[in-house]
Amino acid sequence: MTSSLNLWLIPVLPLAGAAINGFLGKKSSRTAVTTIQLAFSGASFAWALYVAARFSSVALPYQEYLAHWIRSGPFTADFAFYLDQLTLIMLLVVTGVGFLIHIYAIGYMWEEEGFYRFFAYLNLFMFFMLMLILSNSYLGMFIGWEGVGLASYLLIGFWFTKDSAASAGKKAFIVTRIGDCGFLIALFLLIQHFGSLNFTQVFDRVHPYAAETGGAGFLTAIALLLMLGACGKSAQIPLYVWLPDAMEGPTPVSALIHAATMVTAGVYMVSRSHLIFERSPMALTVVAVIGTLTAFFASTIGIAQTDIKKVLAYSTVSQLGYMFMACGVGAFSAGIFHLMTHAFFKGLLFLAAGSVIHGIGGEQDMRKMGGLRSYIPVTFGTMGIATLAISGIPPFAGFWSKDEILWKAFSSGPAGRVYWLIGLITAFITSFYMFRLIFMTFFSDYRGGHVDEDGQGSHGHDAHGHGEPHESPMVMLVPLMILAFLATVGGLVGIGDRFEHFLAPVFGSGEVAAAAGEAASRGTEFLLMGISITVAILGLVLAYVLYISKPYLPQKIADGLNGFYTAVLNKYYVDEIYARLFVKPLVEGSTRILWHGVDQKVIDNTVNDAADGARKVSDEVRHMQSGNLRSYASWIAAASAVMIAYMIWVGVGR
Amino acid sequence: MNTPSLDSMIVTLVTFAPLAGALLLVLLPRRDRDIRIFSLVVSLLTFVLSLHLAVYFHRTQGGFQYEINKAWISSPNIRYHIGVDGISLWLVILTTFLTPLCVLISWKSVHDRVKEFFIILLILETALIGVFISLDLFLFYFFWEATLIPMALLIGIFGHERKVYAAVKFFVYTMIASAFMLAAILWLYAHTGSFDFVIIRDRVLSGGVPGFPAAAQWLFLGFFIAFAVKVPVFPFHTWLPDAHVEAPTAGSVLLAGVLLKMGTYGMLRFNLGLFPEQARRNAWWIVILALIGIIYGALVAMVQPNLKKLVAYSSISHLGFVVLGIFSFTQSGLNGAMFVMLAHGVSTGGLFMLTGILHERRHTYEISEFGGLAGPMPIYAASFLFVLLASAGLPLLNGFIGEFLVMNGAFEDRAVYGVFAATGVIWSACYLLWMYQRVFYGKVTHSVNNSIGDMDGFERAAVWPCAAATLVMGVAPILWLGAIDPAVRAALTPFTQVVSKVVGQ
Amino acid sequence: MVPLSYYLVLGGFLFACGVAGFLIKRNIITIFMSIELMLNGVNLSFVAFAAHWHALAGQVFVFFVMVVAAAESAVGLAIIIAVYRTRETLNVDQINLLKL
Amino acid sequence: MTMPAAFLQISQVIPQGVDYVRILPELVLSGFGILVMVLEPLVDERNSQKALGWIAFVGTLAGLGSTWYMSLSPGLAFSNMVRVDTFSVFFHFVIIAVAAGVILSSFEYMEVQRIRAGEYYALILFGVVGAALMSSAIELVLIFIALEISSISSYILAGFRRNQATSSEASLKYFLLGSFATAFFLYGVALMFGATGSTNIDAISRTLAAAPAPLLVYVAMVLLLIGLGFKVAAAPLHVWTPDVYEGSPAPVVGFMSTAPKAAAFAVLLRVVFSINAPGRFWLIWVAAALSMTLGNVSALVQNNVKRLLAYSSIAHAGYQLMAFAMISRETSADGISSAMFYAASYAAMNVGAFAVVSHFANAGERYVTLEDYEGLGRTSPILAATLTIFLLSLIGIPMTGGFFAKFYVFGAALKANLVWLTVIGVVNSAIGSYYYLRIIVMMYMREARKPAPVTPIPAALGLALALSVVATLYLGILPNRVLQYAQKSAQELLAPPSETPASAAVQAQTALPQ
Repeated sequence: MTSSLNLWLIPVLPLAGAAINGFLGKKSSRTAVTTIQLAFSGASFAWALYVAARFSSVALPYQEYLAHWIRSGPFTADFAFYLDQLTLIMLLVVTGVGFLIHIYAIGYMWEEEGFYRFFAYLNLFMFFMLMLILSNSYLGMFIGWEGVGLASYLLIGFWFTKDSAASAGKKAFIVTRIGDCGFLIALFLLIQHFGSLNFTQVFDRVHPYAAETGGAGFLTAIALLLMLGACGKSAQIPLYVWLPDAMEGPTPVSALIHAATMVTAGVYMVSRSHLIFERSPMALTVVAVIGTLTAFFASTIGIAQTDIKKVLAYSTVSQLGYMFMACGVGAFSAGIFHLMTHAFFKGLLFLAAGSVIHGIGGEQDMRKMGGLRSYIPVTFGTMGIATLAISGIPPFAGFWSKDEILWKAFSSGPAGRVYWLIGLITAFITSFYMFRLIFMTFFSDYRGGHVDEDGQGSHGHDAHGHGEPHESPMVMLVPLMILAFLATVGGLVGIGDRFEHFLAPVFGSGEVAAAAGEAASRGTEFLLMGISITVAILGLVLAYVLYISKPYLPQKIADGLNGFYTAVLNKYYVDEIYARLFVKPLVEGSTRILWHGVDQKVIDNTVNDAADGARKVSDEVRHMQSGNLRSYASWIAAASAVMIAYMIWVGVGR
Repeated sequence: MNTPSLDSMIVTLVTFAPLAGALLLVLLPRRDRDIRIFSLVVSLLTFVLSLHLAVYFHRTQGGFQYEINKAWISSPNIRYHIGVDGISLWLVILTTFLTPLCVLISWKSVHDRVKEFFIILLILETALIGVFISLDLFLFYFFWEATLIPMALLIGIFGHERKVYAAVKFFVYTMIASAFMLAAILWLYAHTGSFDFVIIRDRVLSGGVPGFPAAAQWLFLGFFIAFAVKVPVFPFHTWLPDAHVEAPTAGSVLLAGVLLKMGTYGMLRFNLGLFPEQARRNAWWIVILALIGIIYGALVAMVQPNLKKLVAYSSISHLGFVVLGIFSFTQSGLNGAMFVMLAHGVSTGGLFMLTGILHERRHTYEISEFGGLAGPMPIYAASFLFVLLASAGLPLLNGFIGEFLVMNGAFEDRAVYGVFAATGVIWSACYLLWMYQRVFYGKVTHSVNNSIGDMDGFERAAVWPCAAATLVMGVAPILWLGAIDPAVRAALTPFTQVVSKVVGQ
Repeated sequence: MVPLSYYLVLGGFLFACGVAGFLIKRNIITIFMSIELMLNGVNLSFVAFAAHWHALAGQVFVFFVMVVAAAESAVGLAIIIAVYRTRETLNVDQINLLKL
Repeated sequence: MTMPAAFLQISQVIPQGVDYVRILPELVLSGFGILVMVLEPLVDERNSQKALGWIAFVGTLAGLGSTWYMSLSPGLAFSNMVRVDTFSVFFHFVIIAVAAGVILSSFEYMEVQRIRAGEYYALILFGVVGAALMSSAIELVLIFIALEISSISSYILAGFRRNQATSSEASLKYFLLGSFATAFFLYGVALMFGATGSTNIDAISRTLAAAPAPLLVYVAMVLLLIGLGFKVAAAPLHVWTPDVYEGSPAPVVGFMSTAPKAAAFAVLLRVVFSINAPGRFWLIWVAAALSMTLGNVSALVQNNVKRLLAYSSIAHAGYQLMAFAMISRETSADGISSAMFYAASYAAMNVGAFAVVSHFANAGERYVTLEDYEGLGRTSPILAATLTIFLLSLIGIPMTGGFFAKFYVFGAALKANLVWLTVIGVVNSAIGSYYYLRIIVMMYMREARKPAPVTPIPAALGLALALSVVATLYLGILPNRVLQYAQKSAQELLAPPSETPASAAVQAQTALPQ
């Protein structure tokens, strides 16, 4: 047996960083804070690389036991870690991208007086995210699952004086909690049927089960409940609403948590439980449908958004949709592949956007931008690359993964064709709104006035007051470049299904799609590839036409399909509907019916009435004491008479 | 007369050390500072003593330990029979743990009739511990009633505006309820000739009590009503918010932290211990009440404009979990119930201290009076969030372990119970985070709050131990569960018998 | 000779009269007298029973009762005077400061 | 007849020294009473109070001492009129101790009320004599006389605040209704005599044990019960209690509500249990339930503390009566002992409570309403604390005599399967807690607008309070010895009376020539 990999270090290091910064950061200088947080997040990245290096030398899946956690009768849960190919990929993505973003954030957040707090939270997030990935049981995963929720809550609400930020944080936490509720119930089902939550036990015991083709059995139930949890965390329909609001958080947060890592936890969880999902066609269909719909739906909203980060947010939602589509058709490795590339280019997009916002002092509205490419060339360049990547233009990363997904979807049978079609349309829309973003931001000329100080004061982001948009410092640009590189070449690992083969030990070659895959020929694959490329180009062209050559058109079109446009502009009023449907009734009902009604009127009044009643009775009774001697005598006499009569009756009747 | 070893004396020591302290306090001159220090020392001493229990406790066995069984009153045969098992052990320690913190949190906030306050507090501690260690039904009732007076006085003397109403309501409500328990206890005595819990239990389970089957249902209810009011279970809960809102901080801490547990402890010990079959038979409606309590309490808490009321209602919700766990009759459920008791004691105790700190500064609990406090008082905000998250059931903090086990147990018992209970995680997040946002986030709405001071030394000394405890309990629950598990298994044995009996028929 | 029952009935009747008088009379003195009447009813029965049982005890008791009654009346009158001093009335219906 | 027999006869008829020993406490107390009366005119008006008071107190101590001496020679006395047994000794102790406490708590009161009359103490002593005699007399007529002795003195005591209309009214009501009830009792005696040919309890019980009771016995018994029920303030014969207690001087109430009441209960115990009173069950049952309920319910809204305590005493009589509903031989032992214990602990706490009330009431009993007690916890912590202890005991909170008293009664009742009566009792005691709590609330939780003046506690009163506190707590924490003593006497009481030749002799002596 090879010597221990000490996986536990990977999560614990950031935790230590968080602790140190959290408790001592307030007093210590920014540089000190910086060194601490970099040291620890860097260390954990380094350790992850070390693990990767040792990877081939250990028996997989590699497990590592740290300590007992819960013992209750037969049920036990430990702090223990689990390493296989899937874990490794997640590990590298999270620590790597995470580390880059930690670096970037130094520049971005330097001016904040909550500097230490920010990095404490960020490290804390790393800890929980790594727990999520590394744990060897669903319960351990749940720790991370909840923990990242907390971290995102804290970070979204980082500028807590801003009500919108505070509410966004709360919303994120609560909405995901709804998913967690499902997750929890799934856990109980797992315990009930497999007596454990450890991956190894569960999977071993799942194996013998046949696929529940006939009807829905408990495996389907488990799978669907897990999916509910995933919907919460990974912002899928119907629980996606929190993600766009989450953009209230500082941009590095959006990049790290709400693009690269946390939101993909759902995908990770689903693929981790692929054995269960594969045994429930119904659940798979649900996953696929939700994924596909989300992908399309979100992308359409993306079209009309003017807030640069909002656009990216919706694009994230839609990209996550792709990943679930992949899982839904059984192409888990494809999903993970897209997860990885998406981490690169979407992280990059956000960081770049952040650099833009930073450059023009906190402005996020694209209508107030424009022509920035001359001011901030590096940002422009990197962001351009990312855009090409997400739009699926070869050879950039996004193309490979997205195409993989579409291909797998297409080749997964009749229903798959539909997914593919929708996916294709989505791809078109995606490339359209992404280039729209690029054009609006970087082309034509600068529409933003001089930067007013308090304007961003509200943002908590007091920019270094000067009118000229300016390029960000090196500390921010370097990560951009590195990510840009990854976004360019990151997809190449997928060529020739190398990625898929790497993950084969986890997902097995017995993927649902595989069988169909054989049927469809290489030819069709290339054909589809072509189609998707053209579609992407079309999107680009359309965006060019609308926002460069004929800038007046968009308004026209908007007026043309008025109702639809406003609907899209208002995100189909989903938030409003939810508010009307759930939030308001709940609050109103609890106040009026439960609290004022049941609690005060019914229960408490009954109690108090009982007391008052007793007092009334008492007041009546004491009137027996008229104070009149003769009435007293009469009482006594009467009582005596009764008693005597009774006794005589007894005496006679004996 | 052989000198008794420490092990045989320790429980008695722990129980009566505070009382002794109180008596000494009577003699002390009215110099507030000395009185405070003295009572702090006494309570800390008690805590240290109580740690002996945990350290030398044989974790593997389910039975009672450190037992003493001496005759007290020859006839009726009342014995000084005390001892702890894995269930009562932790509740005792919870009490001794919270009391010093109560002293600290009251250090500055109580300046009127200080002497009386601490005397009452220490007497209360003795009574509370006594409830958990008593193995003689009479002794149990004795301490049970004894807790009533000090608590009523704490509320009534040191409380706020409507203190009298709250105190009287609390007193009479619980008094009437426990009257039924007294009747039940007396019946048991009359028909078994003993108050000894162990003896009675064995008699009952071996079916050696004349007329028991006929009376059992009534006896069960007699006990249950008393406990249900204390817990409080859903329809009997309205005294709780009033009591909490009016009580002084220390009072609330002990009320929520320990007093409510007396009810759930009683259910676990007596309703399950003495009447397994009735417990099974009545479980269905009790569980429904518990579920109502969980959801109802949370929803009502969500819309409270008063910070302390909110926490009070949240206790109702949490205690609902405990009852649910107890009446799921599963290992997991009971372990969870026990753990929730402890966790809730610590975290809610902490929350009440924190609310008390606010009241200390602004003399109001109205949430609308606050807002944006995270700015002026960051340490306070951080501590509050920490404890709050524990109460919201975040993994690695103590709230999660218990609730998870309870839900799991309930799920084992009947899936739908588990499902309803699981929604609890959503509700708790709703009311806690919403409250937190309204109090701490956003801009400072009332200019007074700009100059509001952050936690001082005493307050930190009082709150942080709670916070630390929530973390330790969350990361290493094994330390607690290790002792709880065997005791719970022992408590469940009659049920396995009952089940087998039922199956047999 | 006269059968026992006659005496008993008479005694009972006297007692009843006393009770009735106590209930209907308003003047304290009269009420007080009706008590004496009750006692005499009792005395009569005592004597009758004594004769019936051929036991002296019964007759001795009567003397005890008389003595006690005398003592009572002494105290009683004193109390009545005290009351009259404070209230200037002997109408029992007006003596009702203490009530409820 | 043989020589020793004749000697025996004579010895029975002519009282021996031991006979006097067996009423020694009564003799001693009467002696002191007379002494006080005699000295009263001699000592100077102004400080007569204290001096006489102390003499009376010494008298009670002597009484206690002689009770102890009496207890050494148990047995019958005065041709079966008096029996000295643990039972009577128990009540002697209780009653005389109560008197001592009351006397101590009276000194200051009498001064404050400016009542200059030494006979007050004499009357208390005479009252005690009567009460004590009641507990040891086993001869119905003697019981009647003893009853009258105690009653008459308490009639006078009730009206002792002569110039107060309320006081004399109380006295009048007590007197008229009291004699009214006594008449019933006496009639009962007469009928019992008629039915059994004897007024000696032992003789009666023997006769009843021998043959089925004639109807007359039932009537007689109910009349006796009425008379005694009145004395113990059992519903529905309780109507006099509130008025009398409200009007009478506070210390006197403390006395009346304990000593004569205890004595009456003693008689009731003897009558009911040694003559196993036939057909009493439901009477007692209803009376107990009624007393508890009426007492507690009416007390809920009382604002005059004395009146409130009056209702409470009705309620307590109810609890105590539960003990009498135990008819079967095996359970009645518990019944008796629990009733005895109840009497003792009730005496302890009630005397204490009234001592506090009488001290606090101040000149002209001005401060007797609940409002006056506001903020007492501040103005006089000691007084408040002591009163609280007594109130808690009255509620029946653990560590106090009141708790064990209730506890034993209920326990015994459940043993006798009086489930519903017990439930009524238990619920009642819970409801009752409310009005006692009100006083505590007033003292501690309310701030007085204009606090009533509280004079410092004089030594004598302090002693009285201390004694009653100790007694209350002692009975609450270590009830063992008292209870065992009570159980012992219960056994004696239930032991079937031995056929004494004496009674036969008396019959022979007093038989009329045909």
